[in-house]
Amino acid sequence: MPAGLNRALLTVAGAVIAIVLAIAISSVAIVAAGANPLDAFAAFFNFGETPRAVVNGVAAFLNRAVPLFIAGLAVAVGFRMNLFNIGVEGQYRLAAICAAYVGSTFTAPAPIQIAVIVVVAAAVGGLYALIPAVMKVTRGVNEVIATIMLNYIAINLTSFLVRGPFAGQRGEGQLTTTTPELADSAMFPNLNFIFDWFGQPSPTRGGGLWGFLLLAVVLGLAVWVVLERTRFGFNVKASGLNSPAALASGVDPKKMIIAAMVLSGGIAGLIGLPEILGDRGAFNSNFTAGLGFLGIAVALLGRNKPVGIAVAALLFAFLDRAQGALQFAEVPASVITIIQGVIVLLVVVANEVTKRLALRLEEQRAAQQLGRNTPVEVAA
Amino acid sequence: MSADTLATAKPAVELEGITKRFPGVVANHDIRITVEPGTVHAIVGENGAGKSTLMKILYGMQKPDEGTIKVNGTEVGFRTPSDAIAVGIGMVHQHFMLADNLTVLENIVLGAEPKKGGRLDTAAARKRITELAESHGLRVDPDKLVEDLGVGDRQRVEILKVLYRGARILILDEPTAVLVPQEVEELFQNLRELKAEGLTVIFISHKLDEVLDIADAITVIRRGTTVASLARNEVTSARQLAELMVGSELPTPETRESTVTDRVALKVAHLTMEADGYHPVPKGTSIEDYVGKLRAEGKRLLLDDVSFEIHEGEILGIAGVEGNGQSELIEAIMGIRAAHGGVALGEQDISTWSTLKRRESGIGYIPEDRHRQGLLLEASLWENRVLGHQTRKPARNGIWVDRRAAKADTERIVKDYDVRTPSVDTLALALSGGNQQKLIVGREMSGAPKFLIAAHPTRGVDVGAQAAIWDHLRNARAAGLAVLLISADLDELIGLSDTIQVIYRGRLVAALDPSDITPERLGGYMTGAIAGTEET
Amino acid sequence: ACGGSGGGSTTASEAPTGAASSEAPKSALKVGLAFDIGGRGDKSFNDAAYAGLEKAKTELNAEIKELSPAADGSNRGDLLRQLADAGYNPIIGVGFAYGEDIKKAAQEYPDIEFAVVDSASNAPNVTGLLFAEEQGSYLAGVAAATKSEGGHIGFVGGVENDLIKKFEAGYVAGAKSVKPDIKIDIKYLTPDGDFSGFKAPDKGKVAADKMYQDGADIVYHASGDSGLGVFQAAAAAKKKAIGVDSDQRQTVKETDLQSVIMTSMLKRVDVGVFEFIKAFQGGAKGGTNVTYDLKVDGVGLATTGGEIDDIKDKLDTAKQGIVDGKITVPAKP
Amino acid sequence: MTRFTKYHLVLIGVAALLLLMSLVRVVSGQNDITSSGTFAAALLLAVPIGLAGLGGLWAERAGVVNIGLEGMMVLGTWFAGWAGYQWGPVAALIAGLLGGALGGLIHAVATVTFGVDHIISGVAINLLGPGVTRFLSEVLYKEGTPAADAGAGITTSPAVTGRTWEPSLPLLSDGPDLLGKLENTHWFLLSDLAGIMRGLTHEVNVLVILAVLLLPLTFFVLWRTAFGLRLRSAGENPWAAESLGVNVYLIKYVAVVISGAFAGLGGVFLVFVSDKYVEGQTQGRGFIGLAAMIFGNWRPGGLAAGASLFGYTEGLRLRSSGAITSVFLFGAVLLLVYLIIRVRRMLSPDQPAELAARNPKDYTLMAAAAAGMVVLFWLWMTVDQLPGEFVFITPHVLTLLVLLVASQRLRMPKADGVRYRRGEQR
Ligand SMILES: Nc1ncnc2c1ncn2[C@@H]1O[C@H](COP(=O)(O)OP(=O)(O)OP(=O)(O)O)[C@@H](O)[C@H]1O
Ligand SMILES: Nc1ncnc2c1ncn2[C@@H]1O[C@H](COP(=O)(O)OP(=O)(O)OP(=O)(O)O)[C@@H](O)[C@H]1O
Ligand SMILES: [Mg+2]
Ligand SMILES: [Mg+2]
Repeated sequence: MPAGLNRALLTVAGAVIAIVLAIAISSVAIVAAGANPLDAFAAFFNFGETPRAVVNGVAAFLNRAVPLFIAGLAVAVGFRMNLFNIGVEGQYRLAAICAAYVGSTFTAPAPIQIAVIVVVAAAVGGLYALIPAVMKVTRGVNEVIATIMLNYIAINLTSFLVRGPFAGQRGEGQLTTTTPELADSAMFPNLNFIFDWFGQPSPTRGGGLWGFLLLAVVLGLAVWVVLERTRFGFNVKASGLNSPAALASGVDPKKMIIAAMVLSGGIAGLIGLPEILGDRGAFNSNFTAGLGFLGIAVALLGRNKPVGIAVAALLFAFLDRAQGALQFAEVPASVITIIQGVIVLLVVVANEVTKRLALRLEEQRAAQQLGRNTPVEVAA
Repeated sequence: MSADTLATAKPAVELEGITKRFPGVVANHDIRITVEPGTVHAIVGENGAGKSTLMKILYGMQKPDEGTIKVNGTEVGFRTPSDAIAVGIGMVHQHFMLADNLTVLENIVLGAEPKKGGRLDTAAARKRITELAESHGLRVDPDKLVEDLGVGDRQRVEILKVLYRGARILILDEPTAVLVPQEVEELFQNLRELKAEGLTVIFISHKLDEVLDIADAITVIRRGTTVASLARNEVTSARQLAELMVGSELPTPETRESTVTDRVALKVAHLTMEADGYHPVPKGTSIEDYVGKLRAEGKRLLLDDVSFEIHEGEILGIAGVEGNGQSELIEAIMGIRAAHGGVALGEQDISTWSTLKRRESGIGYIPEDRHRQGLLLEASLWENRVLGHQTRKPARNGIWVDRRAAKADTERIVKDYDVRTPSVDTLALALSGGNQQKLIVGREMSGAPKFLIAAHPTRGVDVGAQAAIWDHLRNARAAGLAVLLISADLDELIGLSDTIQVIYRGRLVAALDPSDITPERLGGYMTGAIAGTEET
Repeated sequence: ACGGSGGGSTTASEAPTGAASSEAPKSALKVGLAFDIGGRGDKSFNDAAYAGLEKAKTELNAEIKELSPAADGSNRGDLLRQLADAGYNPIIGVGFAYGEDIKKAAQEYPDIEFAVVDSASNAPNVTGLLFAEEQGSYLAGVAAATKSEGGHIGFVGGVENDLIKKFEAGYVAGAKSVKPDIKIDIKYLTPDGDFSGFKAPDKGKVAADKMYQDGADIVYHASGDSGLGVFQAAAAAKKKAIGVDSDQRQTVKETDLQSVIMTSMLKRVDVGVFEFIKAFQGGAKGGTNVTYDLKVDGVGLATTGGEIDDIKDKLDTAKQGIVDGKITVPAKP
Repeated sequence: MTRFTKYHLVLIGVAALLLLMSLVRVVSGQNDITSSGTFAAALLLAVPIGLAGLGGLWAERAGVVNIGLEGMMVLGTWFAGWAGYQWGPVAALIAGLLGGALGGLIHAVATVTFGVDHIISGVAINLLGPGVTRFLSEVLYKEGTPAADAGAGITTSPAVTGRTWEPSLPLLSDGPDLLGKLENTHWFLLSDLAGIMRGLTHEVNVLVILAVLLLPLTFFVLWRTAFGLRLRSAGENPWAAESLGVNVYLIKYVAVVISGAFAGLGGVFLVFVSDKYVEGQTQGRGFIGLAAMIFGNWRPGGLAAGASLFGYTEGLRLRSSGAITSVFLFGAVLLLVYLIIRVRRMLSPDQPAELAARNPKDYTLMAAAAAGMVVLFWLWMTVDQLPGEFVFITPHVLTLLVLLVASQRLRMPKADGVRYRRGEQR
């Protein structure tokens, strides 16, 4: 479909221009910091000297992308319907601790145990997202503010649970609070064999390349299928594009809000699992926070589409990975956040500009094919 | 005639060779119009002919690509509306330009605020507005919120806005589209007064009899170009004007013989809707009693005990001034808004059903505002075909959307309904309004509905498309479709309907026979000027 | 950063190390250090560790590299690995949050020696650098109770986690040892897991204000940057406060605040880091915990300003009691 | 007419609240509920939230959603610290304002000029704020710089030089301190009033006075001047405003830049309180400010109430762990009052029987209220120290509850968050 292709090409061109501009802007910052931008950009691609360092770096990069991708998906499901689920942050933390705790209370064959943990996480995330959804549907409470409040509540609830009811045994002299250790059967098998295919050594870093990556890919596909091919996805799209029209077409907006929010929360519930099932084996006070907020940026950068989100998550993870490398190169590592922020801003600006251009082109095409641009000559 | 005595004065507005291109469209092409001061100058033309664009150019909202504008003899180059306002031009737009949550006063003074020591001088503004309102017979309460006003009042606020700025040249873009004949007459009275004060009025309307009634001169635009400039006395009939506009014979909405059967397709009983939100009827109370109680308490009712039946093969027209409950009525029938009372489709009581179930059981819906309720502008045509048919063949395949079948069926609609589009993958927003409307009509007719709500089915649609849509409605009616027709176009209403009901303040106040009713008499019922129920 | 204070007070542990450095060829010693969130330049915990590292650089001729983690702390383990892959040995993780990551890294790199500050050893090649904060806090409690005229003192903790609770436990025990019926107000700024309590001077101020208003005359804080608020409250109430970690009478630059800091509970992370590096150079292996307590002056009270000179005897007695094992200080409240 | 009664309703509400607080204080014996210290703390903690909320109000009244307040506030703190240590408090104020305004300008360029979705732009600014400031610290405050010698670190600036003025009300809250004396008598109602008055007037930072004055000033500017009318029209119907010659782009730019400046001012305030920039000291106040603004129905008065709620509960929590449990008692009494009103209305003879609460929903509501009352009372009786986490979430839970009750009456500007393009019809 040439029209679609045109639009896609324009979008890619816009994104490339935005990234080039972001690089230019951050170069200025790096120069201002008294460092050499070339060193800095070399650092982004410098994964280390030894093969071991390289595979570890690659694994760290991909492992970082996995939760970011899931977070992006979670946010995007809501955004597609103009529902701003700012509460992904709270949903995933609460889900992670509950799943980690439930998973630690029993042992079962790996597939069953992992499945239970995943289901618990999704259920808790979904249920927690149900609260703002119900508040919005029954009382018209703005979901942005409700989820912001619920984030604070979830974060405190989590820290209460990890110290109190869900606390596990700690080693002598350990100050990190944690849930009970998961059994080995709960740990997600890693994907280190992929490195064998390329004749590389296995990454040695904790957990190697997280197997959850596969699940994330499957999840991405599933979200794509659901959003783009099913009736439910159509209803989501319709509600997002024009909610009065969706309502008139028989879509029940209340049901849709609840469904989309719960789906979003359910996906959000999985954000913490790669880390827990791939590496930590428990929820503890070092558990990575803030992925929900980063997910917003990732989703927006990826234009709320699974493929775009994957690209955005990889980009963010790629930049994040260089945290250490930049410091080795004596470049302030905070330049990463600047690049991320600038890219988000510029890419959406570029999106806007290219979208307008694409619309213009399409209208032009439509008008030309209809021959509307030839005014008639009529004698008065 | 005043126009004659002022003929030597400089023209109020001179448009010379105005050309305006939009991507892919030439909206205006070498337009030449001369407007004499102290006259009402009408501009007529088909939908999309370029009238609004031209006026926006004159008002500084858009820049012409070519051509010159002279106001009172001096050439001007407007960059923003404020430049136009500065030389005394004011414009009432085709669609209301009002901020609902601001008061009438705030809406009027916005942009030209009287100030006193940094403060907004509301006292001075109120005084000025009251004066203007009195001297022009435009009564409004300056402290009311605009959202509480009806359309007539809003129209008055729009005109006051222009007068408040001291405009000497008024542009009125289809000001009568939402008014009933009586209100139109009131407006014309005001215009004549303004004209007598020496103001110049540029007036746009699709209602040619109105044009003939008020205008001193008429310019006809076709496809962006001026095709004729005539003085009023050069025009002999509306038909002559219309033929200039389209260059072809005019269709009329004339229903031929009756196809009404005795099988009830839709029955509405005691439909009632409160203004302050839906409250359930207490148990053990009948709806009639409940409504009586509400009336006794002086509660405002959007729908007040509305009952009617539509038979298979019948078109029931609902006449009424906008804002008298038409929107609420159709939304209640569609299940979009909660209301008391019963709705039955055939034998089935559907009053507790969801919108979806109602649609599935055979109700079609052409909404009054296609952009708001009818289309996903940023989605392709075939996706718009799916809208409202998500759960039915051919769009549905289990839990999936059947893309191939949906596209194929969209091709059918495009062919059958003459939707002018490059392909079914084109985004809906790239289509002109008329083509969008044809797509909607085609969509709602598919799946053989038993009952169709057609709200303003030809609004903003050009004559050719209008005739096509009327034909489709008539054919479906002949095949046994029941139609609830709501239209502001009284000719359309009278021409198509088998029965006409008049809705006034949420009540059905008259049932009329379209064969012996004139638009004027209909207008009388619609405005409450003629009271009582007339049985046919 | 902490150079001034570090240099000044580390003289006690200065030892002849010339022999060691002449033995080792130049740059044979490559020491890597990974900071806790906040990173180098936080004027506190991380900088204290850095002071130890810097000392190793000058005195042990070590090549050093220090890395700060991302703001969310998600890459602590990766920093350790990057240091290991770049050939650094030993590698030190600063903060108890490194406990878990050090354990994993130590297993992945069995030939490299690791150390972790504030967390126990959990592998053969890991040294736990622990500090007896409760002992130092005990002395702070003794000083506060002795100096308090109204028999009413306070404690402001930044985050209610087990580490800060050690401070509270020691402080309370010390105060009660002087005046068993002393009134001690205790307040934590944020619950566990919410580390903003270390960065909220305004909240520290509100909490301390209340204590001073209620009659407390000395408030001890273990709340990072929030301690600034405690000092301000003390200055406003014209009362005293006790600082933490470093000698805050020196590190805090505002003169009006300096004068309210009666003393500070020193936690000599710099000593711990330096001693670990030195021991590594001497061939020591991990698998053990080294506790820096009063005995080795790993914790203690600062005397800058001389405000506790008059009760030196009392403090020394208490210290001796702890060192001798006559007094056992609880580590949990 | 309606305004008149509304005004009275507010007065009556405030009086009832006071009475209730006084009652709860007497019953529970927790003097901190209305002590001057609590109110001083509440003021201290409410001001930055209120300023952020005010920033949100300006932007949203002009139709631009500003979720980037947090990032703008961070910019405000950093620039205030940076200028403050070099040139004193006035410079800090100006630099912080400018820093926040810079964030606002970026938001304006993205949303107004480029038509970017407002939430996206806000999220980007929330990323950029902390990133840029951290970067600046790493460059300007690193070891060996003059700033570092003056006491800067990567996470803190040197202390702001010079003092700000902290006046008190003469006689009443200072000097003889009559209010303080009255407060200490712990008389019913009188002491409570005195405590509140004193807390709000004793040694109040000039910036607090400035911030509080900004509320009526905002009201005046937005609702009583021509500029304000134009600004609000841009948030209600920009197309209408444009058609009347209002430069909507300019208005939006001005509003969003002012919005950023107010958020920045909130940051300046934080810096003044702690005497220096401390990384992370904003602690999500931008978001809370936004919540306070929505809570306050996009109006200055309501916003002040929302900010006060957050400030008060946090202040009370920090001062007294015991007092915060009185919130249970407070809630129980509120529910009791609600029940009494319901029952009285039900039993009142002039209510038509059929229309009186006959439907089951009303009964469930009342039953729930009664059950809630019992549970709250029981909690108050049995719990004497809540885990810190639960205390911390009190204001957030209260906000949610208030929204549940009141959100249907909230009315946001009609074109809030709408992408507006000049010359484009809706
Ligand atoms: N902003 C725009 N961008 C692109 N094309 C436009 C724009 N505005 C108008 N057009 C095109 O210009 C043509 C003239 O439109 P205009 O609104 O002036 O018609 P009109 O005569 O006022 O019609 P109507 O009777 O429906 O109001 C339309 O066909 C439309 O395609
Ligand atoms: N804001 C806009 N931007 C771009 N194009 C526009 C805009 N508004 C209208 N158009 C163009 O105008 C046409 C539709 O305009 P509109 O809805 O006014 O139709 P219309 O004048 O009723 O058309 P018709 O009467 O011919 O069916 C489309 O061709 C579209 O390209
Ligand atoms: Mg049109
Ligand atoms: Mg028009």
